[in-house]
Amino acid sequence: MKKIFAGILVLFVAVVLAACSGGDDSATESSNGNGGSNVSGDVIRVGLDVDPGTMDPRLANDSSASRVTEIVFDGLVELDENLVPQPALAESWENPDELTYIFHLREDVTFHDGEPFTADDVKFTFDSILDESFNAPYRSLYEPIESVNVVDEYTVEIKTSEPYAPLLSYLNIGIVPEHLADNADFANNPVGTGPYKMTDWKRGSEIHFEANAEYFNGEPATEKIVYYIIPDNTTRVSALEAGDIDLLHSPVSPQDIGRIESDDRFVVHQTTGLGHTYLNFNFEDPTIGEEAVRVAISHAVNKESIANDIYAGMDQPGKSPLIPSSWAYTDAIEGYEYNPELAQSVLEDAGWVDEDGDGIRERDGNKLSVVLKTHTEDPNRMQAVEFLQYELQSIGIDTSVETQEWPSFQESMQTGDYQVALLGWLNLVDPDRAMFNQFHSEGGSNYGSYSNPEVDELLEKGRTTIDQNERAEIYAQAAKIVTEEVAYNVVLYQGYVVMHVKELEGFTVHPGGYFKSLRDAKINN
Amino acid sequence: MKKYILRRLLQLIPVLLGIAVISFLLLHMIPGDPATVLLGQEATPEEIERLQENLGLNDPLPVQLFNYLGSIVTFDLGTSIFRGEEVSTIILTALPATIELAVCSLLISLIIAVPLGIIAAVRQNTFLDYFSMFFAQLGISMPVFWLGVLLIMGFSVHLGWFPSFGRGEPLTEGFIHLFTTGSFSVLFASLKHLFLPALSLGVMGSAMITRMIRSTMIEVLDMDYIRTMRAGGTIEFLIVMKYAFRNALLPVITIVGLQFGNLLGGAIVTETIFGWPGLGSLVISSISQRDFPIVQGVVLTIALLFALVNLIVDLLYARINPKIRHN
Amino acid sequence: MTTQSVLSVESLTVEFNTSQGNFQAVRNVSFELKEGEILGIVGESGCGKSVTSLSVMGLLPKRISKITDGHIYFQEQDLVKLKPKQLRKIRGKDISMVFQEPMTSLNPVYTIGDQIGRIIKNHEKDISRKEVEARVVELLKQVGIPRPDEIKDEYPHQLSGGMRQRVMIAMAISCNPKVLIADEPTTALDVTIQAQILELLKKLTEERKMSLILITHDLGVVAEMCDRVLVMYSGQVVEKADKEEFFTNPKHPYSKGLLASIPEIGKRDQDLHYIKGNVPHPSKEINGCRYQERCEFFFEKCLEGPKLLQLKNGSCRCWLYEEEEV
Amino acid sequence: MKQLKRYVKNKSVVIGFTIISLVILAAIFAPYLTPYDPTEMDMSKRLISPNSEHLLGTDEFGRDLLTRLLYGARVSLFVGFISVSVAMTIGVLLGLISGYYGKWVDTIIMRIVDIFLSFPVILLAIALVAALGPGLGNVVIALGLVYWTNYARVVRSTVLAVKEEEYVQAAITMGASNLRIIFKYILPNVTAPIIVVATLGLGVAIVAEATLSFLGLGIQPPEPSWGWTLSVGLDFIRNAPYLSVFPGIAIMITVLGFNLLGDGLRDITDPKLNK
Amino acid sequence: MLVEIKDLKKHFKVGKNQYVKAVDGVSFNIKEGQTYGLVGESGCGKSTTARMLIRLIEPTSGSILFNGIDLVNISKKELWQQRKNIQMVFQDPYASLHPKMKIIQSLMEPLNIYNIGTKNERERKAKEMLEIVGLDEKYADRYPHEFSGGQRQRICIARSLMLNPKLVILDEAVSALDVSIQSQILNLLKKLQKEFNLTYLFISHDLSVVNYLCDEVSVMYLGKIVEQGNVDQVFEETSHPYTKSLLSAIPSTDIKQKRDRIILRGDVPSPANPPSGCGFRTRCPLAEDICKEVPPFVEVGEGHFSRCSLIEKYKREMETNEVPTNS
Repeated sequence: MKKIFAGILVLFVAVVLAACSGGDDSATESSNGNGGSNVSGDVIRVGLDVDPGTMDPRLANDSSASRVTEIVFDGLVELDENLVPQPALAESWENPDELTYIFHLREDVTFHDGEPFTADDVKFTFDSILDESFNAPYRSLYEPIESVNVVDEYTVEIKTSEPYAPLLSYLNIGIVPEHLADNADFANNPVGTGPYKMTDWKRGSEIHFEANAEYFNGEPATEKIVYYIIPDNTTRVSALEAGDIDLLHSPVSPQDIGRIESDDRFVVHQTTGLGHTYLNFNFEDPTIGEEAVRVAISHAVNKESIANDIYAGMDQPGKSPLIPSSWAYTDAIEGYEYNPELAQSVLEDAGWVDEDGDGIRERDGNKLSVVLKTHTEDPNRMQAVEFLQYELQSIGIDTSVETQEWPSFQESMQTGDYQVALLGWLNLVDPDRAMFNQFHSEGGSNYGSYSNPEVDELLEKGRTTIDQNERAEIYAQAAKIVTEEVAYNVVLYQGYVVMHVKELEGFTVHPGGYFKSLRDAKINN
Repeated sequence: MKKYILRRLLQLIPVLLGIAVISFLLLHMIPGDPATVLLGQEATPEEIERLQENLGLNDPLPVQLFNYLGSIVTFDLGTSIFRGEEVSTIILTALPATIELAVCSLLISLIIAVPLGIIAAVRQNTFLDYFSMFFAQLGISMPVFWLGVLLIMGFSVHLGWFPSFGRGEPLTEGFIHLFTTGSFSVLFASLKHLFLPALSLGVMGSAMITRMIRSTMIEVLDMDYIRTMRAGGTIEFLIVMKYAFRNALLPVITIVGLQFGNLLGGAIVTETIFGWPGLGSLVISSISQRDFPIVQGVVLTIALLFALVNLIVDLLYARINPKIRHN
Repeated sequence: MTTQSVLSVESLTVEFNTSQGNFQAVRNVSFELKEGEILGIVGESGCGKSVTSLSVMGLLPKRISKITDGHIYFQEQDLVKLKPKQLRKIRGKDISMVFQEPMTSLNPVYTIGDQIGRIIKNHEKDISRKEVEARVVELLKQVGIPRPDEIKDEYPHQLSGGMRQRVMIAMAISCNPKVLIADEPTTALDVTIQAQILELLKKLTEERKMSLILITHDLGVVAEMCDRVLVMYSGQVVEKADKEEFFTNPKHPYSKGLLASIPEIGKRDQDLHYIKGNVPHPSKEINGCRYQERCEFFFEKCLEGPKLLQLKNGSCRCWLYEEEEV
Repeated sequence: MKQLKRYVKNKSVVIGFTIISLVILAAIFAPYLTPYDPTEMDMSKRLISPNSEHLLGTDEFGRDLLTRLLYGARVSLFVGFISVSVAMTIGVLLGLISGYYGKWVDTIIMRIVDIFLSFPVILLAIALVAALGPGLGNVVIALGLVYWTNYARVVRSTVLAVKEEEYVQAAITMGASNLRIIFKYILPNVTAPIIVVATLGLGVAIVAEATLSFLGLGIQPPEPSWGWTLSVGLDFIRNAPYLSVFPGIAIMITVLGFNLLGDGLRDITDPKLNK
Repeated sequence: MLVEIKDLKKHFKVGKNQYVKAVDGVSFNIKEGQTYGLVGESGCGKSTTARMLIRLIEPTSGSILFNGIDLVNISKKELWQQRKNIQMVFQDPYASLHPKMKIIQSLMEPLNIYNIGTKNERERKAKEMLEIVGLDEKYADRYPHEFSGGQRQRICIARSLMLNPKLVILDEAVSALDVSIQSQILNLLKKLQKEFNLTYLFISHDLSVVNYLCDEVSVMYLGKIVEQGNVDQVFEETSHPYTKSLLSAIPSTDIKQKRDRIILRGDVPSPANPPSGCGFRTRCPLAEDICKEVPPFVEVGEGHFSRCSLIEKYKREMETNEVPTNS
C-alpha cells in the first residue's frame, strides 16, 4: 500500500515538474499551446460564455445555441447588417398579397448527411415550431402563420391570418431536415445545411466543427472551428491574451476593451447591437404608478455616466425603445436628460418633501421608498443598479437593491413582484418585436401592466402595415407616447464587441451578434 | 468484511433518501421555474403555463415529491429538462472530470501537508513549526475563487506556463497514450490543464491536513511506545517516519475522507472559474436553468461519492489499524 | 562480596521548566548499582524516582527538562556528556528499560516481532532477517510467552496486559543489557499477574547476571525483590540501606512512616499509622529538611538542610542520626 | 493567571488575537479612521490607483477603497458572528441532546447530520440563499443552517466523553436532573471545543460569504461587504488589480487571524497535547 | 439488612446473540453500620455491581432491596428520593470533581438538587463538612485543580456526606492514592463511619485494605462471587483457591516470614468467552475434571460460602493453610 502511494507521489511530482518546465515542448503541438484539448491545423478557436442548451435551431434560446445553429443551419433568409432579409436557402420570394409569401428554394442544397434539402423540410420546420406541444421558445413570433404549404419540391407558400409585417425578419431561423429532426437526439447531433458540421460536443467544455465542403455558398475558408466554453468573462479575455483562443464575442467586461484595443496583437470591433437595457416601471405599484415618481427617477438616471464609465463606451445612452440599428429609429424622441435638480423639483411638486430631515422624502407620513431589481448574471447591470441606488438616494428616494438570479428575477417580473427593474431586450430585428408584447395592454411581456388604448391601436396598426416608411412613423408615434408616460426608461442601446487575433481575417461583425461570417474567416499565418 | 460493507451501504439508503427529499424541497422553494427559463423572455404566459403542465410542475408538491422518490428507488434519475438526455448519462459524462480534479487536488494537498505537518510536529514551537503552520493556514484563508483567478493571472496570462481554462483529454487517455505510444505528450497536456485547478483546490485542503498531521504527530511522538523505541536506541528518523507516522496517519485518513467532501464542494466554484467540465460547473449551470433533475442527480451523486470515499477510507483505516482488522 | 559497580550516579540534579515554573525534580541524587544486584528505588508520586531513571536512559523530555549537574558513569563513560548518537548506542543494548504502562508502551500498529526485532537491528547492523526472527522467538520463549512463533506476528492489542509486559521485558533484554531499569513494571497489573512478572524479572536477573533497578512505590515489592533500597522523597534521597536493615530497622522518619502506613493482613484492629499532610510539590521552596512539615520528630535543626549521613548500615538524610555518622 | 500565561505563550493565539482585535477596532472606529463616506460616489474619481490621498485607490464608482474595506469589516464580522451564532445554537443543542440521550435520539440526529454533511456545503448555501433571496439577513441564516453540523458533531463526541467522567457520574448519583447535568455539568466542559470550532467557523463564514457574492448570491449593494467588493474587483483585475487584491488580502488576513486563533486555542485546550 | 442484593445480573450485548456477562448472578446483603467489601481483579464485575446498586447502570435482572425498597422496579421519582440515601465516591479524585466549580459549589450541589435549606444554611453545612473531613474552610472558594489527590478525595467524601446518606459506595476510593495518603483516608473513613453511623460498600482490588476496613467480604471472579463471608473467615479460613492465591500474591513487607507463593498461570479469561463450569479452572492449581461442571455455592462455615467443587476434598488442607501445588 505504502509503496504504491509513494510511487504515485513520485510520479505525480515528476510529471508536474516536467509539465512546469516543459511548457515550450507542447507549444509546438498546437499553434500557441494551451487552450482546451489539442487541436492543430487550420482552425479558429472561439471562446463562448455558456454551453448551448440545445443545438436544434427551433429550440435555440441562448446565445451559444444561436452561435452553433448559425453555422450549422441556414434559414430561408439571412439578415444583412442593416437587418434587411437577403436570400439564403430561398433564392427569391414574392408577396402576391398581404397574407401570402411564396419562397423559391435553392435546388443545389444538401444536408450534411447528403440528403437533399426540399420544401418538405421547410414545411416541417415551421409546422413543428407552431405545434404547441413542441414548446418552441419563439413560437409567438410565428403565431400569425396560418399555414405552410408545399407548392412543389422547391417552392413553399406561407400564409398568415392577418397582414404580418415582421415575418420576413424571423425567417432566418434554421431549417431542419424532416427525416432526422424527429429523433430525440437531434438537439445533440444537429444536421443542417450550413457551412460547418458539428463533429464533437464535449458538454460544458468544447464543441468541434468541421468545414462542410459541399456548402452551397462554396467551401468555408477554414477547416475547423472549435468553440470553447469559458464561463468567466475575465478568464475568457485572459484566454485570448494567453493565446488559447483566437476570437471572442460579447459579453465581455467593458474594462477589458481598452487594454485589448491597445494591444497590437489583437483587433477589437464594436458595433451597435439589437438590444437595449431599460428600467421597467410597475404601474400596479402605488408609488411607481405615480407619473411624477417615474419622471423623477428618469431624470436621476445618468445615462452618459453609465454608458461611458460602467460600460466603457461599449453601449450608448438610450432614448426610446427604438434602437439605432433599426430602420424605425428616430432622433426625434429625446428621452429624459440627467438632471437631478429637475428630478427633485418634480418630486417636490408632487408633494414628496423631506419633512423630518433624514434625507428621505415623505408624503402623508409615507416614506418614498423604491426597490430596484435586476439579475445577477450581468455584472454591469449590477453595477448600474448600484449606481442608480446612489443617484436615487441622493434625490431623496429611499432606495434599496435586490438582485436575483435570472429565473427568480424572471418570475418576479412575470408576477409583477417588483417596483423598478433594470433589464434588457435582445434581437429586436423588428420594432414590433421591441414594442408589441411590451406595451400592448394584452402584450405577453407587459410586466408593468402599462395600458394606453392609443398605443394599443398604434401597435396593432404597425403590425399589419406592410409599408416600411409608414410603419416607421407609427412606431415613432408609439415610442414617443410610452417614453413620455415613462413605461420604460431606456438607459442604453446595447453594443457588441468582438475581439480576435490580428491574423484573423474575414470575420464581420453583425448587430445581431451572428457568427455566420465565420464561414469567410481565416487565420493567416 | 462483506457484511460490513453491505451494512454500510444499507445505512446509506436513509441518508440518500433524506438528501433526495431535502434537495427536492429546497429546489422547489427557489423561485423561478424551468419552463420560464426554457421558453425565454419572449414566451407568452400561456406557453409557459402549458409547458409547466407538460413537465408536471403544476402537480401538488407532495405528488411531485412522491413521483420523484418513486423514480429514485428504481434508480431512475429522470431526464434533463433542458437537454432531454437521461440525467444519469449526463452525470456519468461529467463525473470523471470531477473525480480526476478531486483526486489530484487531494494528492497536491498531501504533497504539501505531509512534509509540513511532520516538520512542524518534530520541530514543535520553533520557527519551522510556525512557518509551516502559517503557510498551511494561508491556503485555507483565501477564497478559492480568488486564488483561482490569481493563479490564472500569474501562471497562464503572465507566464504562459499553464492553460487558462478547460480540460485536456482525460488522464486515463493520457496514460493509455503513454503506454501505447510511449509518448508523454497527451498526458502532459492533460496534466497541464489539471495543474492550476488542482493546485487552487489542493492548497485549500492542505491546511486542515497539515494541522491534523501536526497535532496527531505531536501526540504520537509523546506516546509511551515512542519512548519505548527511543529506549531501545532507535534512530530518530526511523522513529518519526516509521513508528510515529503510521500511527499519526490513522486520524489523518479519516480527515482525508471528510476533506474529499470539501474538495467536491470546492470543485463547484473552481470548476466554474477554470471552465472544468465536471459536476460542479454542471450543477451551477443547472441551478441557473432550474434544471431540477440534474441538480438533484448531482447532489445525490456527490453524496454517494462522499459516502463511498468514506467507506473506502474506513476500510483503509481498518487495513492500517490492526485493532480493527482483527475484529 | 567484592562486586563492582556497573553504574554510578553522582550528585545528579535535574531541572524542569514547565508551565508551573522552574524547579528541580531531582536534587543531588547519588547511588551506585553493583553487578548482579537488584536496587529498589522507592517513593511516592512526584519524588523524582522516574526522572532519575529517565536521566540514566537519556530520555528526559528535552523541551522541558535538563540535567543541570552531576554525572552518570557507566563503563567509564559519563552518560551525561555523551552525544545523542553515542547514547543511542548504549540505550537498549547496555542499559535498557521496562516501563509502567504495558498497554501503551507497545506500538499498536506494528507486530510484536517487528518491535522486538527493531531493537536487535538497532544494535546489530549486519544481522539477517532470519536471525532476527529466530532471536525474537527465542526471547519470547525466555519471557514465558506461549506459542512464540505465532505471537511474534500478532499485534499488541491481541495480548493481555501481563503478556505485553512480558514482551516489553523481552525487548529490554534483547541485546543482553548489563543494566535493566524497571519503572513500576507491575503497577498497572492485577495482583496475580504482578506476581508472575516479578518472578520473571527476578529469574532473568539471576540467569543473565544483569543488574536491575526496580522503581516502585510498593514496599512489598521491594521486600520481595530487592537487595538494596533507596528511598526518595521530594527529589532527594532520604535513605539508602540493605533490604534487611531497611525493613527491620528503618532510619528516616519518612521510611518509618511509610512502613507503618501499609495495612497488613491480620493487623486490622488498630488504627492505621499515617503521615500527616501532603507530599510537597518539587517546585515548593523549603528551607531545610523537605520532610519537616510532616515529620513527627521535627526539631529546630531541621530548618537547616540535613545532608545524607553515612551510617553504619547505609545512609540517611536526617539530623536525628547525626551522632551515628561514620 | 496561569491560563492567561499559557495563552500568551502560544504564538498562534497572540498573532491571531492581535489580527482580530485590529480588525474589530477598524470596524468599530471606521468613521474616525477615514474622511470618506463608504457609499458616496464620484464618477470623476473612479479607478484611481493607490496614492497618498486614496491609500488603496478608488473603486469603479470613485469610492475610497480603504473606506469601503473599513466599513466592510463591519459587514464581514457581522456575517461571521451572527451566522456562527446561528450555527452554534442549532449545533450545540442538537449535539448535547444527541450525545447525552444517545439511543434512537442520537441515531436520528446523527443521520440528519450525515445528510447535511453529504451535501456539498456551498451548494446547500447556494440553494438556501436562492430560496430565501439574497441579502445580509438571508446570507447569515443560510450560512448558519449550513454549518451547524460541525458543532453538533464536535459537541456530541465531547459529550460522549464528558458524560463518562466521574464528576458527571457523581452528579447522577447525587440525583441531578438531566437538564441540570446537561447545562451545569456537561455544557461548561464542552465549551473549549465549541470555541475552537466557532473561531475557525468565523473564518469559514467570511470566506463563504465571499464565495456567495462571487456567485452573485451575496449581500446586496450598497453594503460594502468584502466578498462583494472582491468579486466586483475581479472584473477589474487586469486594469485595476488593487481592487481585488486589497479586499482579497483583507479577507485573507482576517480569516488567517481567526484560523490562527482557533488553531492556537485548540492546541491549548486539547488535553492530548498538554501533558 | 440495609441492602439485599439477589441474583443480580448485567449482560452487555457485544454482538449478535453475544453477551458479556459482566455480572452474573451476584447476591449479598449489607448490614447497617457495617462495611461490606467487594474484592477482585480488574474486569471481575465489582464496579458494575456497585453501579447497578446506585442505578448508574441498569441491571439485566435480579433485585436490589434498599431498606426494603426494590430499587430496580421503582418509579423515577421514588428513585430520586432514594438516591439521597445512597452516595458514591469514585476512584479518580482528579476526575470526580467538576473542574469549573468551586469546592463550596461542588459541596452544595447535592443540597441544591434536593432543595434543602437556604443558601446560607447550605454554605454553612458545606463548610462544616470540610472541617469534618479535615480541610480548612478557607479552601472553600478554591477550584479542584489547586488540591492534591488526597485532598480531593477528602472533598469527594465530604460531598458524599452532604445529604446524610445511609450507604456510601466507595469504588476503589483509595486505590489511586499514595501509601501515606491512603492511610489518612482509610482512617478518616473509619472515623466518619462511627460518627455518622454510615454503611459502606467498599470496592477494591487491594486485599490488605479490604482486610483492614471491611466486616464482610465477597471475592469476585469473572462476574461471579467465588467466596463470601465475614472478613476473618475469608482471610483466615480461606476456602476458595482463587482467594488463596490472591492472598499469597500480595507482596509483603514482612521479610522474615517465608512464604510459598502460589503463582497463578496465565491471564484472567475474557468475560466474553469464559470457560465452562468453574470460571477459575483454567488457572486453578487444583483443577480436576469435575471443575468442568458448574460448581455449587456451598456454605463452608456459618455464613461463609465458597464456589468450588473441590471444597470437600481439600477442606482439611485448606484449613491448615497447606495448599498443594501441582506445578
